[in-house]
Amino acid sequence: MSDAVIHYIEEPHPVTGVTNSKLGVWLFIASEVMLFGALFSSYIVLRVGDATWPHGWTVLNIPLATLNTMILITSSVTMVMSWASLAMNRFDRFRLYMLVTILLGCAFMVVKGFEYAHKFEADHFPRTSNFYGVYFTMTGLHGLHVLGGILANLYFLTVGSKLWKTHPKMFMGRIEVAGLYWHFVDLVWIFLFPSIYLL
Amino acid sequence: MEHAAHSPEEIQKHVRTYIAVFVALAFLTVVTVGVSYLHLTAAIAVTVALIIASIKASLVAAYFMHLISEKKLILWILIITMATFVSMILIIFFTNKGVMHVVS
Amino acid sequence: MDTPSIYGWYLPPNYSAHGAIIDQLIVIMHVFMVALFVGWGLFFVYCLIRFRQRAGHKATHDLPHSKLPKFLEIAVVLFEAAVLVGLSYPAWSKLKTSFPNKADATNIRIVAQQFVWNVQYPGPDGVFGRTDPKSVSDSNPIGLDLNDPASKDDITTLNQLHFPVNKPVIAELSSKDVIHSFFIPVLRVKQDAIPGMKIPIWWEANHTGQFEIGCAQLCGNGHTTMKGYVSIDSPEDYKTWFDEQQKELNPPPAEPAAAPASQPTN
Amino acid sequence: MSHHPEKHEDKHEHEGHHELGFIRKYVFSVDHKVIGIQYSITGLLFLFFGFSLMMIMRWQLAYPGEAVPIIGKWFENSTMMSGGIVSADLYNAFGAMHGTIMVFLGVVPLAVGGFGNYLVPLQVGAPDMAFPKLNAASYWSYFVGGVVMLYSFFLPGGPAQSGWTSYPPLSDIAGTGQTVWLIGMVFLITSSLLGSINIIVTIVQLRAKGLSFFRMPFLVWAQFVTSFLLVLAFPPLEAAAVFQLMDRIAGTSFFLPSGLVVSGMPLQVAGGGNPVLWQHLFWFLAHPEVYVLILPALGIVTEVIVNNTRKPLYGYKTMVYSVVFLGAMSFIVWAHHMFMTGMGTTMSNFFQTTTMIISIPSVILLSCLIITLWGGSIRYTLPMHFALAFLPMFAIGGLTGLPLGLATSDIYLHDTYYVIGHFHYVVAPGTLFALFAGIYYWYPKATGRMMNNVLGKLHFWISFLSINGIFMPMFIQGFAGVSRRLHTPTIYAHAEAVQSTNVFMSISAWVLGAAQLFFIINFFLSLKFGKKATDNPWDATTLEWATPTPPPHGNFTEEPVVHRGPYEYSVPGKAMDFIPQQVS
Ligand code: HEA
Ligand code: HEA
Ligand code: CUA
Ligand SMILES: [Cu+2]
Repeated sequence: MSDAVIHYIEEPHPVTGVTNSKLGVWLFIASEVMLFGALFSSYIVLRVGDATWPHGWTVLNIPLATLNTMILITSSVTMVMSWASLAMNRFDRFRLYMLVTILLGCAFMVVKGFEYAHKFEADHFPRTSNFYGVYFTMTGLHGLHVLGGILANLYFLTVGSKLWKTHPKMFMGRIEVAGLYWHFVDLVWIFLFPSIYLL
Repeated sequence: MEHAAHSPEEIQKHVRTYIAVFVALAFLTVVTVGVSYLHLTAAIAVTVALIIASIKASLVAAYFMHLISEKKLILWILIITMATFVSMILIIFFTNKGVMHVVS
Repeated sequence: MDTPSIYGWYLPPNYSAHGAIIDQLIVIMHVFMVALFVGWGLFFVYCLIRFRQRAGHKATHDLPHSKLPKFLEIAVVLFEAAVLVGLSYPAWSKLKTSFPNKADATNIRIVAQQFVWNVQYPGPDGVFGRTDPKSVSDSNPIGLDLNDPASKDDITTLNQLHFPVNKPVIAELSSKDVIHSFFIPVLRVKQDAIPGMKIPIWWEANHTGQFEIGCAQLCGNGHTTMKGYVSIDSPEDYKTWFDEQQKELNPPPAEPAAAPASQPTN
Repeated sequence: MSHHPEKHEDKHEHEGHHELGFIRKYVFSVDHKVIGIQYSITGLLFLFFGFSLMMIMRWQLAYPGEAVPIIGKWFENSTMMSGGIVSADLYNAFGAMHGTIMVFLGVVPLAVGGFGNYLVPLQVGAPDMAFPKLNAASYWSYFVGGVVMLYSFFLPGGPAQSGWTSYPPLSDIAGTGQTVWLIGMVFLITSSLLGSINIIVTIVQLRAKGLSFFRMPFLVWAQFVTSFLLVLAFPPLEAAAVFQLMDRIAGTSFFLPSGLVVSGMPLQVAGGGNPVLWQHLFWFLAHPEVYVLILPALGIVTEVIVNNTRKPLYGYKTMVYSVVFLGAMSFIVWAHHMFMTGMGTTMSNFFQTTTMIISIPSVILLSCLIITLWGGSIRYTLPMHFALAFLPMFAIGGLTGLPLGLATSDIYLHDTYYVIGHFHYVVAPGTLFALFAGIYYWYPKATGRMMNNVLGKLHFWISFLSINGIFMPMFIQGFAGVSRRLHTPTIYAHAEAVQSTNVFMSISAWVLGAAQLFFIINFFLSLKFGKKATDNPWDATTLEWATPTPPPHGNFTEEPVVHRGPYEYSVPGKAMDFIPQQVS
């Protein structure tokens, strides 16, 4: 085997029961948990240390954020549906759901864009106060993650999907891990939303 | 993927759960927003918000991310991570709280 | 200036009532460490010689079955536990958290800045004048609020810290700009001065003389030069010094602070 | 792309090494061995660079205010070194960059990126890393991070000057160098994350048939735990870096409290921030990080010692459990770096206790290694010299950690040269020596040539003596109360009293520097003129020696199967005094 044949790319490892990429993405998610964990810890420390900290709902646009929450949740469903479609061998449906997922992701970013624009007009900037600092930094970082997810999904919808013909299993595996990442981003928002907007 | 082995019927079942989870998530979102309009006292508001968020998060993790049927290895990784994460938050919080200050 | 002669290749003399515990702990720890190291070291060197590869000598497959390492490790654990509970816990809470009562102590405020130590004395009225960042100026480095009657008699000095011997000092440590660390070697006193925080510290000197204050935390390009002086006075000397300062106090405060503050930035 | 590990191994099976051009094969290679070597060389160069900075600083420490001999001439007219004298700014800049470079660009890339990449797949019997392309990405992210850091040296204000710890507010109000430092760190963090995820997956998924976890060489265990530390500890620093970038670029005040007055001027920021928060996030990484610096070193030393004592490792399982425990504990001791930040009794007690607890596994690990020597037949090979020297050196470094770990004695010792002495004993004559041992030990496998013995011995003995000459006096200075990061220590009377040690230390440092020439010469000449190495020159048992030398793309000629534990030396009644793992 002078060529590097790497095992468990398609087939799960007999003992661990997972493929390399699945394990890899879960480890990546673990590191992401620590990243956002640190952000949340900082948020707590800063907030308890500052008597003048406003309630999110007094200054932020709740309806808009609620809409965004709904969008993201829906996109999670379509994402998992696109995977299920592959499992049911319906490539056409996969493409449809994946497309919807991507569009929803974009919708989320657009709404976020409006939200930011409003803040800037009312000249509220990160430097305005630590509240806005935290608000922009955390939602901004989360936004970047959404963007990353959109790009990855675009890849799988287009160029990446060629793999379906040659290695269907491998392709399904990738859609699953892409989904894992996407759901995680959704999951982060599920905490961001109440703790920054509603409290 | 062990899921690949799944027969279309099972996948159909999956799909139904996904829809159910979606409804639950949407509902809980409405609830948490609704509660926020009651302007409860900080302590209660925080607890309620966090409990609801945790429920939603667990739904996503369990069903969309298939944790409910996931392999031990993955679960262990997550357990270790959560432990580290929680200890970080708590320790930072309490150290910060215990800092010596002049009361003047 | 202090006489260099008191300093050498070891801990400087301890001129404080409380510092003894620290020295004691440092010494105990090092005796223990040396013992461990020498013990292990001897065993180590013995192995190196005794078991070197040579004609007719073969390695044994089976592992030594001595209980010794276990006992040793347990001994280490017990020792560390003893030191923690017996010395370090109580010493820390004594040194850092159990303060002498304000009434029978010299109360001062120390405000660090790049790259000097400002000291504020409450004056005869025993009340610190209000300070706020807005009234900071070159002649008023700690921003003493001159409208506050309590500030009228407040003495502020620059890099000069006077206090009487054999009487506890309670200092309120803060910083105007970056993190500094207040360090008086001979008194075994060290505490970070952190902007946004007022951290109380206390000490009690038992030996008069002139010594140095160092800054132990990197605070910019003047970090090295951020040196202050303590003079531990006999009660009489302290009194005279204190009264002189009072005389100088009109026209208004911070006067001794001739031209401070305008130091290079970080 | 860091989001998508799985997108990196497609059609890998079609990459026969024969079809690849030079660029694909040696520059943008995805072969773990090439990447490992790239990591190692880059790391070594950075080590040397970081050392050079310190050799210049040491001149200022020995002869404060005097013009630096040769280098001074070159930079006479530069603002930071006008007249060839090391200015305070330059001293701080070099200090900060020395720390940063040594830790993040030198030792970690060499120990984890270099040895981890090269050896883990070989020792677990895998053809390559689990994600070869991700692996390359990790190296190039590191490379970019390094370039960014080097670039900062050419900024008008010079590179970062707030120490490798970059404490705000100082770092928040510092010059542009700090911004570039933060950007560089983001790349380095990304690199480490990708690399460590890769190592974990490789170990979990790609172990050869029969290689159960408790048959893995100890080095693999060390790399395994190390990678977990990196995955979980680095992200908080990334968060902190983002916050600090925001503070510096977007004008937020996460780390800036209200009412700051900098050089007479009120600082125009919203305020309300908390400078200590940074320290928490930084040390949450940086304490585990120090174990990242030592664990691979311990692994290397273990391999070398066992091989050269020709007998099984004493307490293999105990060591494995200790190292896992060490890893877990290292997440809850970090604030022992922060005792002086006004910590209350409860938390200081908590942290000094955990700190004492964490010292126990280290004691156990070292004990096991020393006891392994008992009853062995010690071969004094080159790598063995460095490995043996590691033990007492790490012992000194470790033991001196204890008085620092006790909050009370730390009151006096904190931020003195005692601390500098403590950790240099663990990282320099400790980790660095272990890394040298590793290089001398695996060089034959990687290059097919042995390194020269005479040059090697010269390198060892001169380095060993001089390095102690540098760091031993630091404890004296620490006792004397000399603070660290002092541009002109002689300003203080208590430092003046020990100034003579500074001269001695600096001279030792330059001797150490000179001694490295033996290594560098040896390193390059042996490539050509070194004695040809067999596949298994040290009669070792672990899998990497079952490959052809140097290993081809894909490593093993046929998929290895493991039949026994990692260290079966001197088994009674056998002809040879070692039984390789793959021998049935
Ligand atoms: C590889 C890196 C490394 C390692 C392994 C360690 C190990 C330890 N460190 Fe250290 N440490 C650093 C790197 C490291 N450290 C760095 C870089 C800093 C400074 C950061 C900065 O401020 O810039 C630091 C600073 C530092 C501090 C803060 C000091 C201060 O700023 O005031 C403290 C305090 O608790 C500490 C404690 C310890 C302890 C208790 C251990 C324990 O794990 C040690 C346990 C080991 C032993 C107890 C030895 C066992 C030996 C034997 C049993 C004898 C065997 C004998 C023979 C073979 C002869 N370290
Ligand atoms: C891994 C970490 C590491 C390592 C290995 C070292 C190694 C050394 N360090 Fe440093 N040091 C730090 C991490 C490290 N340091 C940190 C974190 C600080 C604190 C910074 C701060 O205050 O913020 C510090 C601070 C520090 C100071 C204190 C400065 C001050 O406080 O003012 C000093 C003073 O002497 C010093 C000296 C040295 C010396 C002489 C070495 C020597 O041991 C160097 C030995 C190096 C070599 C032997 C080079 C090997 C490489 C080669 C031979 C190249 C070969 C190349 C090829 C073959 C291609 N270091
Ligand atoms: Cu002030 Cu250093
Ligand atoms: Cu530490």
